[in-house]
Amino acid sequence: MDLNFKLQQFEGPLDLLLHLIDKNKMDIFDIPIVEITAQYMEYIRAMKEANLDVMSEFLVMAATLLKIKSKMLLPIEETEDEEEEDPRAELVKQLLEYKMYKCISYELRDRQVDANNVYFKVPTIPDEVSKYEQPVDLDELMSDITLSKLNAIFNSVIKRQENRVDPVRSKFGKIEKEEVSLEDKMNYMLEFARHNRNFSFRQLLEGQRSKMDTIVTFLVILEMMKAGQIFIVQENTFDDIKIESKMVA
Amino acid sequence: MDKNEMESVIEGILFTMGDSVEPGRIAKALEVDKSEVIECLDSMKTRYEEENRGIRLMKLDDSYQMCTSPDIYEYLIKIAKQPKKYVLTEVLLETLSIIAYKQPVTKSEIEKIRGVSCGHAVNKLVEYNLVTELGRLDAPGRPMLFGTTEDFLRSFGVSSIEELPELNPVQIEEFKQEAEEEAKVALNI
Amino acid sequence: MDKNEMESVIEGILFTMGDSVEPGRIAKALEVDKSEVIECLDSMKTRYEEENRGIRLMKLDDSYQMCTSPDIYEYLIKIAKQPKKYVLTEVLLETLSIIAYKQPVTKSEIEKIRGVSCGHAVNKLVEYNLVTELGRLDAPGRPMLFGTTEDFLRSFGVSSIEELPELNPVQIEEFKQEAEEEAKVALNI
Repeated sequence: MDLNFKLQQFEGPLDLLLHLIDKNKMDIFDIPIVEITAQYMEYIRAMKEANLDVMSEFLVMAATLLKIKSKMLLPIEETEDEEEEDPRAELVKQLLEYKMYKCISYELRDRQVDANNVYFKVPTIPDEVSKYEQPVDLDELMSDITLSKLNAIFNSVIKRQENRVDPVRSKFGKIEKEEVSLEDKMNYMLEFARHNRNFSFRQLLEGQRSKMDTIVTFLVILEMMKAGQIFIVQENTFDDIKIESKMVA
Repeated sequence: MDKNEMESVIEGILFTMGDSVEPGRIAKALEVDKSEVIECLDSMKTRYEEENRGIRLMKLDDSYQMCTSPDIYEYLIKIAKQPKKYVLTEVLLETLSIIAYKQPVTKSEIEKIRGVSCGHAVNKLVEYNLVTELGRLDAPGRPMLFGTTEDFLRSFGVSSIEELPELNPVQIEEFKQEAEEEAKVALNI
Repeated sequence: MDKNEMESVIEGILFTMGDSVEPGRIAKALEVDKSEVIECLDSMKTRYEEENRGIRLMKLDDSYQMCTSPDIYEYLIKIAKQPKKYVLTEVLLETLSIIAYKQPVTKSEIEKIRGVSCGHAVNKLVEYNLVTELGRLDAPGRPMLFGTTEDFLRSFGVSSIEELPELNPVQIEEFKQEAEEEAKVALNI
């Protein structure tokens, strides 16, 4: 196989695939997927230095081929559906359509060559003709526009604008400064741990106001554990977490 | 090259060139004698006149140029003066309605509402004298403010923009809710 | 206005305008029926061809334009400045074919057929004025729709997109074989 063939010569993954099918004199309606996938991958490997933009599209096709290949290797499950669709069907359809346009593009190119043998003339319209501007007749222009129509148009414009605004995201409201600061909570906890040797997570949560307080407290516990400032034990899932301070002076 | 073919080629050359062309240049391209070309040009010139053709040959010094018969001029003017029908397209109408209700308003505010650029539309409305520049906004970039004109009021037979139909707040609220409903449906997919 | 006079005026108008002209505009200037103008244009078109004239009429969609006969091309290139020609790469041709047959079409539809992105190709075709934006599709994201231009018809020598070669599978098989023959020749170089 001629690996010197540059990938860039192909106009895309479908083009490469068609080339391989033609070259191997394969039947487009009965593509030997295992073989073609192997050859396709070989091209891809040879093209490692190809630019990434181009590569990504070729890789999508590679993934598709591999998916088809794996589907075809798997034993066909007996289902109620009388006939399992050939996993290649979609690809064949795409290949045929692409091939059709590719062929048509050659025909168009020939037509362009023929059509190019014709010359035109630049316009030579006298200035006073080309520069003539007709005055605007406002009465005529506004003849079928009423105030209520204008109003309706404005309403529909506004409606469209509302539609454009993402109502979910716009509901998130303003981003406000967090009421619970991790730093404050950390300082509080360090102080607490200096004065208490044994306490529990639930104990800490007593008198906490919000969910955010709880979350931040838990984060601080994790942080202190990581720093070796406390030692924790939880005997069973959902049991209270027992905390032993290593910071008691 | 027979006379017929030569005339055909010369006709094409004069047509394409537009300007005046010296017979010597044509002779070189055709690889024939200059006198033959001149003879051909003169006979074409006479024939165009006799046949009362719309295109004519004009001799300028020793060059030839293709031009129209002088009778064409009045029709050209008629083509130019053909009453073009100016119409307010959807884009123009939308832009006009925003200016009418939001004035004084800048282009960028209009764009924000319509979601697409409006420069062309605003310019057209100014050209039609339905909209006018009102001065610049005292803001960064000093953007131009636009508003409706007296002509605009006149064409609706109202004396001030206060007379425009009011925007119905209930309706606007409904629009908002609809939009939210649609968004919810979209999220459920 | 008799037929002879009408032909003369139309010839002059088409010559002056240079570009394609709609029969309707001519009809208004001449104050005659549009069908009369079209009849006149078609008979002129036939006569120019029969008389083997250097100038010809070309029909583009519903407009008419004056041009030179392709038969005199070899002489014209010796004297007239060649119009700028652009070479369409294979990518551009493929993209153009899809647009020509599928118009109005979005970029994502083209990409689906070609299997690769087409933004660059479409932009180039728009730059060459072979393709134009037709407006937006009323679908999520409001994607732009593209179609071919009159310049497209002109550069490919067809009067309307209906005249493009049909997408007939048998014929396509022939194209394919021709293309293969060409490819073999190309590879042998």
